[in-house]
Amino acid sequence: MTREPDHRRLLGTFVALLVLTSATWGLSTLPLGSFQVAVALAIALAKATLVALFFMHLAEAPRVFGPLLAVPLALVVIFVGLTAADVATRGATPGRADASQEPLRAARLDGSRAPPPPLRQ
Amino acid sequence: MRSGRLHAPYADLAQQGHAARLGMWVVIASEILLFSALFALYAGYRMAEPDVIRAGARRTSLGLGTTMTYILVTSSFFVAMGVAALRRGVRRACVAWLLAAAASGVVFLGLKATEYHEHLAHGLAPGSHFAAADPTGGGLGLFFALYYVATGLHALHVLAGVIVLAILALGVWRGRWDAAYTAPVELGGLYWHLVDAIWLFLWPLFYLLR
Amino acid sequence: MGEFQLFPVQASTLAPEVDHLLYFLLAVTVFFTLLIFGAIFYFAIRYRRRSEKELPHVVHGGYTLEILWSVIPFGLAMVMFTWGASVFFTGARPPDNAMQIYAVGKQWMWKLEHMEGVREINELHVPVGRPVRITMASEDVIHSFYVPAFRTKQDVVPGRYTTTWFTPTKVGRYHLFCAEYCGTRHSGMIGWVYVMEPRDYENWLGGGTGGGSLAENGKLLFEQLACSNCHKDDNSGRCPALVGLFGKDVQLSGGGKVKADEAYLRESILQPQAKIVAGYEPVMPTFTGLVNEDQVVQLVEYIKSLGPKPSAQAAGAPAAKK
Amino acid sequence: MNASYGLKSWLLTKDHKRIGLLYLATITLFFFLGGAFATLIRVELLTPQGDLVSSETYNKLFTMHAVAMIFFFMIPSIPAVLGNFFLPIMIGARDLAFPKINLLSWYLLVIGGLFSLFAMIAGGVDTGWTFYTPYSTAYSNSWVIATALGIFIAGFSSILTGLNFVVTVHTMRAPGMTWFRMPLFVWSNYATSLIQILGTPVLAVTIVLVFVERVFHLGIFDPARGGDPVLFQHLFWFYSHPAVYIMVLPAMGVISELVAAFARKNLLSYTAVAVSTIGIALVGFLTWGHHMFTAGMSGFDVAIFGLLSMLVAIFSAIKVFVWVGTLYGGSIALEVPMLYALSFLFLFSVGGMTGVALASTSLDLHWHDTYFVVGHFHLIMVSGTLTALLAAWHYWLPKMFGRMYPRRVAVVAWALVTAGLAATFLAQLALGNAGMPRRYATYPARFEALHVASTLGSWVLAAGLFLTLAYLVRAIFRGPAAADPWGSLGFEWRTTSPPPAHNWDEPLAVDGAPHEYWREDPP
Ligand code: HEA
Ligand code: HEA
Ligand code: HEC
Ligand code: CUA
Ligand SMILES: [Cu+2]
Repeated sequence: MTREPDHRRLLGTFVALLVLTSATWGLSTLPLGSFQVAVALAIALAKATLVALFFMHLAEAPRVFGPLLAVPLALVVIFVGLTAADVATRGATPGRADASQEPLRAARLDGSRAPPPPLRQ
Repeated sequence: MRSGRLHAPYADLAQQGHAARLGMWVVIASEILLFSALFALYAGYRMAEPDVIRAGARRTSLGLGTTMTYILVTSSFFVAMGVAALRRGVRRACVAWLLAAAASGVVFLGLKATEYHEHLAHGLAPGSHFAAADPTGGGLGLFFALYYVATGLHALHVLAGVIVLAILALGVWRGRWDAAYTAPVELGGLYWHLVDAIWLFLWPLFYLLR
Repeated sequence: MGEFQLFPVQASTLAPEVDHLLYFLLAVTVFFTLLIFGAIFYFAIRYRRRSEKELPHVVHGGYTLEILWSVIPFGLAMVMFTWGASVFFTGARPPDNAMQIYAVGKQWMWKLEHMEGVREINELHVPVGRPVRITMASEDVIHSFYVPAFRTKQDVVPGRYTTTWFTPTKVGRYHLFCAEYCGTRHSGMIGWVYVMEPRDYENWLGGGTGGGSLAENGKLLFEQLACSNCHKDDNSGRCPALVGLFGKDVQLSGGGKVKADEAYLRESILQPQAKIVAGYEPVMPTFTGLVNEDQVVQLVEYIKSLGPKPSAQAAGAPAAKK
Repeated sequence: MNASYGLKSWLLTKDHKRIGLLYLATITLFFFLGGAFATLIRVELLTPQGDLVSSETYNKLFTMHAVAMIFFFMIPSIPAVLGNFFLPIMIGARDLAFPKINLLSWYLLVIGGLFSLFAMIAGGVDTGWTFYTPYSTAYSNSWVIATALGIFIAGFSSILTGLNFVVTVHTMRAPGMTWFRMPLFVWSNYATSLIQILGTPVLAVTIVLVFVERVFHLGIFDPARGGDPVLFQHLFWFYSHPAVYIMVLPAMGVISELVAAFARKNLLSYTAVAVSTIGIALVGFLTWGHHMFTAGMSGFDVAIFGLLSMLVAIFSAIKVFVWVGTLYGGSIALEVPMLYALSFLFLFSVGGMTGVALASTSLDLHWHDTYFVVGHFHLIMVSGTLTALLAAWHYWLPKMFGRMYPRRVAVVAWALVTAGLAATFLAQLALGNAGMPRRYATYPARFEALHVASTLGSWVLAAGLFLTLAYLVRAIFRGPAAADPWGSLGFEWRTTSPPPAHNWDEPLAVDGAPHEYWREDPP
């Protein structure tokens, strides 16, 4: 029950979180191009890690808790990764759906489903 | 120490606390996967049409979103302090911290509601009620569909968290939980941190990467 | 064709390739099945319990055995994967000289359209020996184009084009099924593919419903819909010329490039705001709701018919303004 | 356990054994409901025309058949009934870690079941159990929302059971029960729980999305509003592929126990089986795309998922070889449970290898959405998991109730069931290869012969199952007393039959692994 280090650590984490939040915001105004996503997510991950380690006391928890967090995170990466990879590589590889660069928002947007009246019989 | 804290299958409070904590981490693992489905969708659509998603993010309110981020991070700190206070046995302080966190949660929800309200006023309603002019030709509606589902699900979690924090504050106030048995407060805290951590990802995806 | 066959006829170039893999897998499966069945049977009798008190000797597995039964299946599985994937990818690339046919799936029928303008419903006539490439769209839900005799299947996904191809090798009549569940009459969404001698095919085509080729009909539409008011051949006005567009890389205003294939043309018509050509304003109105998938196909074919094949010209954005 | 008998004492019980029995009643009900649908399906398919029911009804039949069987029978079957009953006993615990949550999860299953039943009675659903969009979200005029809600609620039941098992295994093991002394049945339930915890939430979100899509027309999966239906399939299969391992892993755990018990030998390699179990659970998450080879997924993903699907098969192969190898040099008693276990070994292997064949990408071009797939998964789920369930049932019935069933009759039933299974589902493999698409209410005449064979097989199967139901129910209430008919050294056999309220009159003393038959002093 040493009180001081605990307090200082929580406060330190808090300040770090605030700084990182401001940093994300600041970086988002820079023209980083496609790096933007990577940078923003990396910072988010760093912040989440801080929260987990210190606010959630993962740093001092029994060892089972590590894998219990790592496995789901790995699954999320794979899930998101392979799903995004599907969309990103459609048409890029010699896939069967080669003529399908995904005109996602094609077709009728007004929601009407009845085929429109033919113009020419 | 009060009696009645130890439940049936456990030998002692330590075992019970350990089991409860483990259970909470399992719930957290489960929650992570819950949101992962929405991240997968987001990633898919962002891959397909990055410009549309960017255009969508430009329509959300960066100011409000960023404020909400600061608020949640702060509330997370409050909860962590509250747990620390209870461990030291300072119940009053713990109650105060917990209530502060719950109040932050309420503010968060208020801001969220304001934001939704603004969107609705601009015709950025979900689904078939979408009525805003759409320079991207339909993609904006899709972005907002995702936005509402993701932030809505998150807001529900915040709401649940606020209620949990309030109950915990009350319990600590009444002396149901104290330094000898902090597990319930810790669990509530863990949950709140999770809700915070998820927002840390929603924020850049829906507000920042415009 | 009334007779039942365990193995449907092999009527495309892909069919024997798929079947060879199948024979291999069948052999592996039968081998392991017999092995497992034989072992169970033999052990169950040989080592049956003879008295209540009987205790077996301790047998230790040992690493050799463990490695064997991990490595052998692993090796076999890798063979299956490489073989399977290589057949899959040969089956994926339609040859350049493939004959183009469009298919539109809709609850619960197949509409097929030849370049010459002949349209068929639930029937598809093709000549033997020529690769056929089918570009498919759906008017409503997901369907799936399945011809068992060709060993090929491709889902038809609404909102985009998917393609499949085959080279028929045997004259005859083969079932065309819808393989993806699409609602009440899913099981009625059946048709026939007629593979004909090339000469018979020409005759059949000649005797078809007439009414102009896809491209010709597309030209008519192009005028009726007033596309031609904006899109002029000479790049005048606020619009890009569409001549020679097909197959090129188009420079987009948001940065990035896109290849002008059928899917891109379709999207440009139904969802013009999605990808804006560099140097132009997003003023083109959407034709969603005004044209159906059949008509989109005609427009696409018309635009494809404008100007030389892509290989003839250097790739690049269609001459942007200034 | 026999403390009191009132209805209330059952409905409010926190005893894991009683909760297990509550689950048993629930899933048996759904099994026969699903079986009734299956019987109607098979009868309809006797002839090529649709003469028994209309296409519309037929589509509802197979959807409701699958919903009942998958979500309300098979997923809770072994874990929630037998896992609930035996997992705490096997690790020497007095109960699960969270008894109240355990009871809650049974109620959730019942409530979910009631929603789905309501949907079935009110008019049914016709989307197929896969709920593919945009059909399910924009076109179907049936009770999609009520069914989806039912599955959603049942999903939470599944998550909570998983949570309970994981925490129990981590925190409640008896002194001396190290991880590698745990019975393999516990390992397999532990692995299953991991899948339930990590997979089911994705199903929950997917279902919510279908739900809001139908209500608010968000368009996330609707191409008419810009959505991509293939993304729905990613989400759905990210749960539903791992879910097939929820269905088979516990069955494998049962087989591990039985092979050891009836060959009187420890498994040839305990470690290999334990590691493969966890391996299947984790790698099983990486193969979902093999359901989408023809769906318009990119070629890159096709290749990746083809490869990963092969990897997961290796773990199953290892297990099969360990089981068969264990028989070598054993002292094999061909009791009824063992007969079922051997049927499992044989039929599961065939079903598993058809899965590998499907995973080889190019064959899936031909077989996808044909009866070959139907044959594949019934061989695994029915000839595999259901058979294992029957095996477990015949093995543990004396333990659970202290009573015995008539063994001769049971052998007859086993013969009927095994023959019926083989006929019904092997015929379907042949049908599929001949080109017969699935979900067809009517079909071209050339497929008739094999359909007739499959239907006849299903009748033999039904006869066997009814016989089994009859004598098992009778045995539970009236069977002759029996405490330990097998001489098994599984830990659960060290307590009395049926077990006392807190499982152990004196705590389980763990001095080794289960099934150590060779020891001088078997406890
Ligand atoms: C309990 C359920 C269960 C289990 C365990 C499995 C196990 C496997 N499944 Fe199956 N599957 C389903 C239930 C199940 N499946 C269902 C319900 C569907 C259809 C869903 C729908 O569309 O409605 C389906 C569909 C399905 C498909 C999609 C078919 C299609 O729609 O086109 C594929 C494709 O790859 C597949 C593959 C596999 C593989 C590789 C395994 C592997 O895990 C199998 C591993 C086992 C073995 C390999 C056997 C033992 C090994 C040996 C005897 C050694 C010899 C082996 C080798 C040399 C390799 N399954
Ligand atoms: C765990 C899962 C499970 C189980 C146990 C079963 C068990 C059976 N299934 Fe099912 N099945 C599925 C899961 C399962 N199935 C799934 C997921 C699908 C895909 C659905 C889709 O496409 O969406 C499917 C589809 C499916 C089809 C394909 C429909 C089609 O595509 O058109 C067929 C056809 O033969 C079939 C048959 C059977 C049979 C004969 C059994 C037998 O094993 C059943 C044995 C049980 C009995 C025989 C019980 C007997 C009870 C009675 C006879 C009751 C009598 C009546 C009253 C008292 C009222 N099933
Ligand atoms: C109001 C004027 C207008 C009309 C009418 C119009 N377009 Fe366009 N179109 C444009 C403009 C401007 C662009 C370039 C900006 C863009 O990409 O949207 C364009 C782009 C295109 C492109 C992509 C060209 C490229 O170089 O990549 C295609 C294909 C196309 N139009 C086809 C059609 C068809 C078919 C019709 C009729 C059914 C039509 N357009 C009617 C204005 C018009
Ligand atoms: Cu169209 Cu099934
Ligand atoms: Cu699968």
